[in-house]
Amino acid sequence: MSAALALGDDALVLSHRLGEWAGHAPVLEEEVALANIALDLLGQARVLLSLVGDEDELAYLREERAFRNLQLVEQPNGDFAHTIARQLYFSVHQHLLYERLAAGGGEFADLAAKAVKEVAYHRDHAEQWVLRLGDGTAESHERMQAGLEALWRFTGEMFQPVEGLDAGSGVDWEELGAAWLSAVTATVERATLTLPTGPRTGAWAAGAGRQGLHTEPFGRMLAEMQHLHRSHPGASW
Amino acid sequence: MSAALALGDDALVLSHRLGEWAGHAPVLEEEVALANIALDLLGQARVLLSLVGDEDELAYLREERAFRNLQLVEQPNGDFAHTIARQLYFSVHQHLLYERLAAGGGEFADLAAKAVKEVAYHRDHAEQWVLRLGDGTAESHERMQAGLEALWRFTGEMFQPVEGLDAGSGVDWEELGAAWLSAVTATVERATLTLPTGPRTGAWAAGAGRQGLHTEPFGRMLAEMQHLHRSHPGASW
Amino acid sequence: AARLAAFDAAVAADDRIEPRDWMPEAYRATLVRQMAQHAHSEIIGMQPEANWITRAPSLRRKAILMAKVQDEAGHGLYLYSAAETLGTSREELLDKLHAGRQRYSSIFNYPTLTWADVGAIGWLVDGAAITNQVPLCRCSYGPYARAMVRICKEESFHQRQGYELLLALSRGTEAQHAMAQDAVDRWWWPSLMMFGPPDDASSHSEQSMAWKIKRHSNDELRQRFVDICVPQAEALGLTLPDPDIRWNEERGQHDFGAIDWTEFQQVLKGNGPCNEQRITQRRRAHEEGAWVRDAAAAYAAKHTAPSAR
Amino acid sequence: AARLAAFDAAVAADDRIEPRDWMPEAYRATLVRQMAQHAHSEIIGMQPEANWITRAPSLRRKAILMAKVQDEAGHGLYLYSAAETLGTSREELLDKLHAGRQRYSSIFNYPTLTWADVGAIGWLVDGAAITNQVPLCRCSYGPYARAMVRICKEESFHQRQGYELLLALSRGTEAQHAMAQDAVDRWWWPSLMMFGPPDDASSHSEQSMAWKIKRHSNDELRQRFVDICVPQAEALGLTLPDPDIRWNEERGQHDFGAIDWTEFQQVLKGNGPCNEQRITQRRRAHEEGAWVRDAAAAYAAKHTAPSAR
Repeated sequence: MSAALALGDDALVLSHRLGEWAGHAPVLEEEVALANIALDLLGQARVLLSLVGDEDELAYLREERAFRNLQLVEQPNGDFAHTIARQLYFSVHQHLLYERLAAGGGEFADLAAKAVKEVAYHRDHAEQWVLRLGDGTAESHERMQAGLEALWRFTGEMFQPVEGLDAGSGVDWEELGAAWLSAVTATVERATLTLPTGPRTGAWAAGAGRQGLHTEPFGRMLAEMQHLHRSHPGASW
Repeated sequence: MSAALALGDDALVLSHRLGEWAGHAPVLEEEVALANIALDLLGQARVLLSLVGDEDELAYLREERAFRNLQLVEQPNGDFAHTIARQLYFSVHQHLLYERLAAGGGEFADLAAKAVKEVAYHRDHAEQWVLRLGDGTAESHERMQAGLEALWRFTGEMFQPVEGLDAGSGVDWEELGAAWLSAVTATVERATLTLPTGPRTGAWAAGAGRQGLHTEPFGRMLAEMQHLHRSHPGASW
Repeated sequence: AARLAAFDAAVAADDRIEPRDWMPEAYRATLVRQMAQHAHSEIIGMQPEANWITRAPSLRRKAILMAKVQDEAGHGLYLYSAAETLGTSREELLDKLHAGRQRYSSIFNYPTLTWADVGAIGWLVDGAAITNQVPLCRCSYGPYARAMVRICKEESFHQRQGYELLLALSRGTEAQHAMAQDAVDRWWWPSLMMFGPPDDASSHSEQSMAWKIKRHSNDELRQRFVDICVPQAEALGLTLPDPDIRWNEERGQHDFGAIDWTEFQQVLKGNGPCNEQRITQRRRAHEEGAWVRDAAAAYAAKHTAPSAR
Repeated sequence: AARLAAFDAAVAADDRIEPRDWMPEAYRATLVRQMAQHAHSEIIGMQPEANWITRAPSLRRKAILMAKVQDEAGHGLYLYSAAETLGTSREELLDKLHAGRQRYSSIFNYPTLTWADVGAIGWLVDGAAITNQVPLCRCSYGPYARAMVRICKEESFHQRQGYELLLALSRGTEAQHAMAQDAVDRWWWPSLMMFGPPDDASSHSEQSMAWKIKRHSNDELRQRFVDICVPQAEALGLTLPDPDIRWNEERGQHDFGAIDWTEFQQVLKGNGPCNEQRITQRRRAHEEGAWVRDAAAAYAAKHTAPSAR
């Protein structure tokens, strides 16, 4: 069930980060949109974690080292462009992955088929904003480029095979990586931006989230997320 | 023992906030100075909380509503001027209070006598910085004034009698308030700044910290502070 | 004069006034003020609840809370749109909010200190809002009335969720029960103040009633709210913090204690616990978002369909 | 030439070179580079540990950790002062750090993921630092040697505290023991890399040895460190993550496995897990503190004793 944990944690953690925007978004329509995406992801997380065990035990009582999400999704929000860069990188990946899982007929096919439509919306939302910010003002262009650069190093991890997801479930990781790169490149170029060129993983951090190695901000995120639940052992809510 | 809890929580919470500066101070000397003050306060907190019970149980296993600290000390750090304003308001208060407790011969006399020297240093540190920032550059003057204004409304609470500290222990709260006002006014004026004029408590928030009514940022501070301890019930460290 | 007579007749006949209809300037101004305040309350009201999204104690509750806060943003959108039918842009209204020249409901100047506050806001604050707003669904101005129909439906959903959250706490552990009681103790009186000053001290009410913008007096609505809450509190197993609450056979209503209007006035004047914090966060979000809005506008200008150029 | 001979003689006689003494430019440059890197390591090294100050699980541990991080700031101060005796200001050195033109120890580019990492840093990282630094107390340059005496004393205190922290975890609950083991698993190899590249690949070593700035080769010090750690790990009840560690009777030392120098080179090149984060936080603290330093300078200028004007 490590694949369900990996995909579930991705959705759970990104949903949490997007939830941090509530009350802080740049425009009211984005309060609605970001919450929408966060809710979709939370819904996915609940289904996936429930395949593994009790959703709340998994979300609230695991320690940092037991989380299997990508380091990308745990990165702090930064400014709106930074959040949009994270959305672009992740949602294109998730959309392509879920399309393949849905078509592949493996154990996640039904789940992926149900989610693929909402994930397509997340991707469209991100791509539209990359276009607006990249091809908007000089300031937005610069911020969008900075967001793309800052998160680039976390993108390699998305294409390291996840245990339990292989050809049988419809995923060829190399092909997925190539499809992602070409989709992201197209959007970035249409947005008059430049695809970053640095390494796509840190030396020691390569694929580290899936092995439970996270980044320092993640521990603080978990502290906030879990504190209340842990303060009342055994309580129902 | 509610007085020990009130004074102990003031020291514990302010120490925590100052600890957040570690690695972020504007100059290396202030890394040392702020840590010094934080350590002194943590030492005071440990003595005071131990009068009430187990220091770690009290620090880590109480909920927000059971903390008895002033709302002033839980306010987020803001910029350096904001932190210095908080230091000025609190350390002048604490210095005057501990002087009186030390002289009063009540149950906190010994403890206050031991702490009064370090508290005098905290006060001096704050006053020197108020002078430098107030009478430094235009920018620092403006920031220092803004810090004084923002925290002014939390200063009234410091002079509401604390149960267990009365004439018998050497404290006349009205006199203390007057002494504080004259000391703070003198420093503020020497620093070419203006004493704020707004109300010194919020309507519903008057003296609220001592009754366990805190401000929203405090809950997040506690989540971070308590998470690890609460994650390992019964463990020793 | 003929137009005024037509307007008066329409109001008297309980017809709806629509954007294209003529209306007295004072009617328009009153509506804009009220709808703006209502819209502002929705978006400021997101803050105290959003404060708990990241700490919600179960994933189910987290989803409910996120959806609720999202609904509030949605309500803000309807209401700003409804106000736009009277010729005032959202931007303009937000500027007035940020400059402190328009109000939002004072209730949101209280902090959410525990998770139970999320429940108390749902049960009491949304409950009071609904009591205020249900009559607005029959308001004489069409766009406002229609927005309120949709909003009230969602609000009553939120109110039930808040009640259910408190019920789970009240029936939970001792600590959870205490948390629920504490929240009700803190939110009860401010909720009663949401209906505004007592009738004998309320200035705008009479004209608004004549125009059928308002249909019941502050005190009438407050009484209705108390009568709804008393049995609900009992069902929750929680106590309302007012020793004077008792059933009055004669009136067929509950008596209740005197409200501390000094506190209300202080909070209204800006001296509540969170006035500064709320407006600062709102302003900051707006200012920090300026470059995003500018970018979207610049992009739209560049990419308008060539035929439109 | 006479000056060079005098310098060489002093070094040969194990005399101390002092700031006022003549010294070869290359000697000065080597020292500045090394002392700067050392000072930078102290202040960057505050970050991974400060990451846990706000989450320390007991007040006693919190006090110990705060004091330790404070000591590191203090070490930074001594070392920048010592470097100033060679005519380079702290400001200048910090600018070079922020511009990426001077290094700090690569070990601080690893994250502290759990509380046990605080212990592992104390035991292993400070342990390695001490092994490196004890010989520096006899370094030929006086101010550096004297700073190192004080620093080593404090570091060995920190090292014992780290060891004791891990011991408490190792003897604690199952989860605590696992946390300690995990931290040692992650910090062991990076600690071995702290001694720098193997002797046959090390460029600066020979000249530094001749100048008595350095007194032992990288591999010698690394071996010494391994020999110290093996029995300590045993006493801790923790395993070092190297199956090749075994006592070699013949050498009277421990054999150990091959180090992954690719990782070392990657981290050195800036691709470690936290390179970006560390330098960004440092730069930001410096930039955000600029107005404070400016204010202090402006104030000092205004208030210099009148006699000095």
